[in-house]
Amino acid sequence: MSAPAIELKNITKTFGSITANKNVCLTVNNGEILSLLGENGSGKTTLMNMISGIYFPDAGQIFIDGKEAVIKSPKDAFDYKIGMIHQHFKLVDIFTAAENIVLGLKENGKYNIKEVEKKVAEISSKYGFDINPSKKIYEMSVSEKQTVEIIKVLYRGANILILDEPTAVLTPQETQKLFAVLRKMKEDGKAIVIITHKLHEVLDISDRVSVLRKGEYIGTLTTSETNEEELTEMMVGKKISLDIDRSAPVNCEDRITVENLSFENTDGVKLLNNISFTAKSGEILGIAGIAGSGQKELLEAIAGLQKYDSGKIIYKDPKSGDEIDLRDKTPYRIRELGVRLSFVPEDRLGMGLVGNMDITDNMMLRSYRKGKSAFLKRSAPKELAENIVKELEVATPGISTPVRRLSGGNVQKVLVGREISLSPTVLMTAYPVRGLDINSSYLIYNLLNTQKEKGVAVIFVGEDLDVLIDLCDRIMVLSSGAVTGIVDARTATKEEIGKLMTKNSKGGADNAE
Amino acid sequence: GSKTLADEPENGSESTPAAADYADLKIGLICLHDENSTYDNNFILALKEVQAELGLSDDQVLIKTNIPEDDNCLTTAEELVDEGCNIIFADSFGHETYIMQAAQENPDVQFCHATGTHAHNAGIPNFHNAFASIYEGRFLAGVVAGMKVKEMIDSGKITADKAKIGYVGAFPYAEVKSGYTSFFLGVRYIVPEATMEVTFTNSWFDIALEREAALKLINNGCVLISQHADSEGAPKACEEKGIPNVAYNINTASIGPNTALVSSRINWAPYYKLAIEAVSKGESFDADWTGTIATGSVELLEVNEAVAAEGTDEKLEEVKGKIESGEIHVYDISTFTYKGETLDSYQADVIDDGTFQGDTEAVSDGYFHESEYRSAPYFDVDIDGITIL
Amino acid sequence: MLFTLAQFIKAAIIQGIPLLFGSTGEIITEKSGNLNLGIPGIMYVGGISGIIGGYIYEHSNENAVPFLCILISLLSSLFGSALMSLIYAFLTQTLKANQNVTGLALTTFGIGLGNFFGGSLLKFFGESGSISLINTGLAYKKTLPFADKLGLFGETFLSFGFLAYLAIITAVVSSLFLNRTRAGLNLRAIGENPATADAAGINITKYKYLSTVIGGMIAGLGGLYFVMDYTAGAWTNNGFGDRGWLAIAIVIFALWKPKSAIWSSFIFGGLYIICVYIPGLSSSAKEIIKMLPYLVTILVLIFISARKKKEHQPPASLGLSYFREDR
Amino acid sequence: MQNNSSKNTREPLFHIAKRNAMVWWKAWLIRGASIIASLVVCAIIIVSLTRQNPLEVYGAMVKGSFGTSRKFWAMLQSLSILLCISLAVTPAFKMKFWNLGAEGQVLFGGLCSMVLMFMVGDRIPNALLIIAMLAASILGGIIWGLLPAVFKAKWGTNESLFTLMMNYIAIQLVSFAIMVWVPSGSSVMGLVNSGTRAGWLPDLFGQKYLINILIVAVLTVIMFIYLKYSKHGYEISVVGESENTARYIGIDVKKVIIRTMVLSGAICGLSGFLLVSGTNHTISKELAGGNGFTAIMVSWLAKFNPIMMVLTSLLVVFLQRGAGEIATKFSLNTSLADILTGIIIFFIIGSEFFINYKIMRTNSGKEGK
Ligand SMILES: Nc1ncnc2c1ncn2[C@@H]1O[C@H](COP(=O)(O)OP(=O)(O)OP(=O)(O)O)[C@@H](O)[C@H]1O
Ligand SMILES: Nc1ncnc2c1ncn2[C@@H]1O[C@H](COP(=O)(O)OP(=O)(O)OP(=O)(O)O)[C@@H](O)[C@H]1O
Ligand SMILES: [Mg+2]
Ligand SMILES: [Mg+2]
Repeated sequence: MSAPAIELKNITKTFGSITANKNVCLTVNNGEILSLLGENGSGKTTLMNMISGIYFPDAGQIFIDGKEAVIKSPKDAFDYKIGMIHQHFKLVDIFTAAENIVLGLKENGKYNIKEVEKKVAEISSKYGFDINPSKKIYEMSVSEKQTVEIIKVLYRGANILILDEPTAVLTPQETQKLFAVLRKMKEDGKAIVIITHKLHEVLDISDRVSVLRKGEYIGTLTTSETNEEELTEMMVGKKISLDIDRSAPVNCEDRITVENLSFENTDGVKLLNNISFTAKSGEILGIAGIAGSGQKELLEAIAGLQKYDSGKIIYKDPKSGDEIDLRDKTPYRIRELGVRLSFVPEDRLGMGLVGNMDITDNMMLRSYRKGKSAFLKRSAPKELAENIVKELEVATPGISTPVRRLSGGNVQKVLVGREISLSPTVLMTAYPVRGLDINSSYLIYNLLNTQKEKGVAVIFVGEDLDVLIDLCDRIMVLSSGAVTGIVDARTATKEEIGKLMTKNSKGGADNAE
Repeated sequence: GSKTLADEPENGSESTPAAADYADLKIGLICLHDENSTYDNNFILALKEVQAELGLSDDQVLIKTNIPEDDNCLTTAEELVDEGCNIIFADSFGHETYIMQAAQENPDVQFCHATGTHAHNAGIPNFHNAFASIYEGRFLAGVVAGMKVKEMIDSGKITADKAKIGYVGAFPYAEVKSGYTSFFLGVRYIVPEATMEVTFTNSWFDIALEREAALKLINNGCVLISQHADSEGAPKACEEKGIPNVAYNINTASIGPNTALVSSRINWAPYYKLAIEAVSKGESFDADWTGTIATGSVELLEVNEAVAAEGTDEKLEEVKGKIESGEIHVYDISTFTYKGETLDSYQADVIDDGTFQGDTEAVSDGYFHESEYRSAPYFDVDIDGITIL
Repeated sequence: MLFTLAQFIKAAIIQGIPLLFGSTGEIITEKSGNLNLGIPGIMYVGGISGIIGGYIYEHSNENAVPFLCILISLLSSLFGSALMSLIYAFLTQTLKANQNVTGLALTTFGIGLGNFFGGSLLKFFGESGSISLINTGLAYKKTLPFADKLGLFGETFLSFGFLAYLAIITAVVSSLFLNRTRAGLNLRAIGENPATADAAGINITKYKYLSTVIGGMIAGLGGLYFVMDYTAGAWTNNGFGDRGWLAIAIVIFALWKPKSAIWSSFIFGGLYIICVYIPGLSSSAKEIIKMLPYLVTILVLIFISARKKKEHQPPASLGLSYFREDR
Repeated sequence: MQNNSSKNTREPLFHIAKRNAMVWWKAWLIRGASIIASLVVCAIIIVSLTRQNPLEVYGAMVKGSFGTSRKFWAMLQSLSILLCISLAVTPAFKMKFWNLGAEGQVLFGGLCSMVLMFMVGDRIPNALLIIAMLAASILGGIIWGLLPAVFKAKWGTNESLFTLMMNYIAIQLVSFAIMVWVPSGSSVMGLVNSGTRAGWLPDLFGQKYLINILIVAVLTVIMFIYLKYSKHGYEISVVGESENTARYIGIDVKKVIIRTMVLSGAICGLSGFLLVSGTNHTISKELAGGNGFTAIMVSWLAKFNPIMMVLTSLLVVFLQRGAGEIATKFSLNTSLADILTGIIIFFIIGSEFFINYKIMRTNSGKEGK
């Protein structure tokens, strides 16, 4: 048998204190499709970026067609006929499709965009894409952009193709089209790596599956000989029985009522589609769905950060029982109205915290307005910072360390700690345990449970179905911006929820994470 | 005007005192710009000339360039005092009030300000103004220009009614107005039909605006250009267009070999010498001093033979003699009219009290007495024949 | 009247040439995402280094050959502005320094250099007075031989020194380069989205350095034009004034298109000197008219920002430094 | 294309990575070292121009700032003005609002003072006049700063060019005013009210600049407290760091932009007042004298910390005065100061790289074929 297309030996890559990849070994053969599987942050993208020349490994070797290769830049990668479709689009907005496709290419002959467009049209018709080569990227829908990315690689005649979560934003039909293309390429003898979180896709398209966990290589299975359960176990590690003391909901009363919420972005994609539900006090409402199904927009709409086209969001005050309409209110206004709403956003450092400020100053983000004085009072936030550091076991040199320097898990503890300290009546959390180790994750689960027992209405957006099922009281499933079902977590099964997650998929949301 | 140095030749060597006399002397000069400005360069060169002549060392002459017309001027003057200067010159009109203040605060140091208007009645013993009767020089330059225009008429190049000259002025005030009027009267002395267009740049030093102004005047049909602003913008524009140019302060023959006609200039060396000598002897000197042709303060820089009309030199000698003899007065009221009438009385604004009101009758004996009541010019009438654009 | 208009047009074009060089250079630079606020300083240096080169040659040769006058001063001008741009590129690209602060410091530095050598050059050679390069100035001013035979048209449009035509050619070539070549496409991609360009295998460092240095050299020619052609070989301290900043303003006015920069520069050139051509203005009114170029810039800025058209926006990564491993 | 053997397949020798954190004293050590390195480069330049012993030259520079008590006071005066303008631009820059218009804000503020000083100087009591001038200057500065801020907040109009152009409009307005005020046409104001001293800040303990200096000293402390301890200062930091976070916690970003530019403009206006009433007693186009731009660098070099700004502006003033001194002494052009300032700033901003990034040797000695 000929040498593998790609062979990675003991690849290690660190970012500051984060080890994204540790001694990873991986083999991809010509004429096969390999799936790369792993939880968020397990280092899949980083690993692939080293093959495509975005990053350079700290240690380890890469062999291409049996020969050691040094890939210092994307250009080197092209020279090795490696093409990568990135998780986040790498397209220039104001360029046309054709211009994006030839970007960085060194073809012989005069540069003539008309010729390029002709060639693009050829490729499109060969693989059955429908794309206008002279259309500007910013006028395109998400799936069109995805198509451009794929044509870009095809145009370059890559032998090795890496796709990082290409299907997160595609409709099932588009996904099937893409898979057809991939199969065609496989027949041509190309080596393909595909990253996806959707296990049924893994089983559908790949020949073999390699699994990463926390930056380390776990193992490779032949697809035809495995199943979803086995893969999940490999991904998460040993099957941990989540031991969360889930108490029965008490004193449930409606706290937040969302009615017929709809929102369309400027590209005309419905990111929120007629969503209605109620979050009740004393219970945890889980929200499940594949990435980018509208979770972010929904939470931000409730928090007053996202304008919406139609619908209503009503908050019922626990003391007075008044109903407060949150529509078109700014976050500040919402707080002024006495709505005790806490929000742990997904983007911790970009939204929830200020990276360059220390822990104390980050504590003040929520509370600095208190009091009539024009000056800040740092004593209370300082005390809070100290408490959080102590109780949540935040690993930090001190409370005057800029949070940017903390590790992801510790950043999250600081954020969650602050939001809980506000004694909210509604607590919304988006992926609160992403990047956290098992211990810290449990800490957070327990915190959320405590809040629930205090009568807080908790909304928990998560990705791990096991956790959702074990932690929440009810689970609402979103798919493509619409609610596909609200199930009782105590009786629901993963399969049931999984089905709901993909039930509605047509069109997609813009932001795949 | 004072004629104390009238008979002393320019390189007066007969009584050059020994260098030792100046050993304790330190001289400061405060300049608005630096050597790249023709105006400041004229001051700097003259001081260097005097320095060489009197054998002063480099430590004894401190030249501060690029000193703006604000508190910096006062600070600089004070610093020069601290350095031990006994006499401090300043070259820009706008420096005056600061120099006056410095004079009041440092009574032991003599402060000499060129072009200023206050000293003649300020009553500050150590504060002096100086200027020169440059209007006489400009009149002579006007004569040279007139000869050139006459040549154009005589050769049929232009008709007499097209005898229009142009003038690029910096700011519309007496120093400039007196200058272009005397120049114009000089031209008229030769070509009575001549008219003049004047345009202002509102800046002492803006090479682009001066150039554009000159070009515009040329386009308007002016056959000869002169200017009172400090860059080379106008002479260079003239050279480009082949239009004769009369300059101020510098010999522009090098930049305009084919068009530079003549240049009038104030030579500050006589004043420097007068002041320095007086200080070294501990004598007092004029509060307000006007240099003249006779003191060597007013000079015509070499007439460019390649450009000048035939007979210019002779004419020049003749007119110069007549001015010195008093036969010709530059502002002879019989040679011009103001709003169609003879200017037989004019209240000039001699006393600079901030009111800008006329206060001194300047016309008598049939002429306007320029630079007699104070050194700085105060003739500010736009006479008939001059159009301000 | 027609004659005056023709004269005004000519004067506007002449005033516009330094602005055109400056804005073309800045467009090339900004297209790579580098907001070079050092352009005003670079233009001073372009002028003074041309003067220095020309002076040294004229000073040491009694009968200077026009061709050499031009060549030497041109090369030294290009050299000077290239060095200046290299400082900028090194600090912002290699050392990832803040672009705005670097640019401002470069402008201070460049204007300082220009005025320092302008004021001291002759002293270093033991001369005094003001710098004036007669031969070099004349060489630069040489116009097309048949210009004056074509009447008003020739006088208005053909009677410029070669640098004026070079300015227009440079702008047109830059436009073709940006829109019709692969390298131009790559360059624009870097300015829009360096991460994308990087992933497409474009050497960001090389492009940014080159575009900054070449842009700077083009801008420097604006300074050279001013001292050599416009003022015929004379240096005056601060004589170049605020033209560098206007050139940067024109970049926005022209919406980052070199071809539009041509007429924009001429409009601004006209506004710059229109106070001379409006008859009957009082001295104080002149000062108000001199505000025009700045007022127009502000109005255009507001207009463009209010319209928010996608094509009218600056390169998306303008002013930001790119580090591949940043997230 | 298929054949890679001709390619240089050596690994890169170095590669740079973001540093996690550097202890503060190391960071200041690096900055100190960069200043020393820049002084060495400056020395080389000065020596090659003057052929003098560099120590002597630096000695002359020290003399230029500290040589006599008069020089010392003049230096403090320049320092206080530069510092005042630096304080003015700081809140805006901290908010990442690129205000290149301090020059114009100072000038217009100064013009407003002069309007009163010149037009009603002899008609109202001096104390009242001075207070009115102060208020007018501050208002003028505010107007000049507010215009670009409003458009920035509303439409995102590019503030750096907007503010820059406002400088020139202020310059022309001053020219216009002088033309109108001086009917003789000489365009020179000279000392205004030199007889009555109406509108002049009085001497304090015989020192004419002392009031200026004290005002700026107090302002420095206030600004330090404002930025560090006030709610406004906190909001400025948050908006500057991340507009998203600001929105998340309900800060009205537009309001903060406008409010901060009002503050910035007001202090610029105050600087204009100090220049007109406390220093020059006149007005001219050069009132701000380029300090509006220098201040940006001063503020940035001090990392927007008002107390540090005392040091950075001292460095710049020292350079300017020192270079002025050696320029006279060796009859060089005064622009030498700008050259030296530029060089020192290049070094300091360049040194930040070594504080934020580390250069790592790529390990492993393997080589490709
Ligand atoms: N440029 C970077 N700087 C610092 N840390 C990084 C960088 N890129 C990735 N990381 C970190 O490295 C780890 C691996 O990230 P990577 O993006 O490879 O994960 P992933 O498996 O692709 O996750 P996902 O499924 O969410 O895409 C994470 O902890 C991440 O935070
Ligand atoms: N032959 C060609 N090859 C490649 N691209 C072309 C060609 N002809 C036109 N284009 C594209 O058409 C667009 C318009 O081109 P054009 O040169 O007219 O630019 P423009 O909008 O006038 O801008 P500028 O003023 O900067 O030149 C450009 O974006 C260019 O990419
Ligand atoms: Mg990933
Ligand atoms: Mg009077």
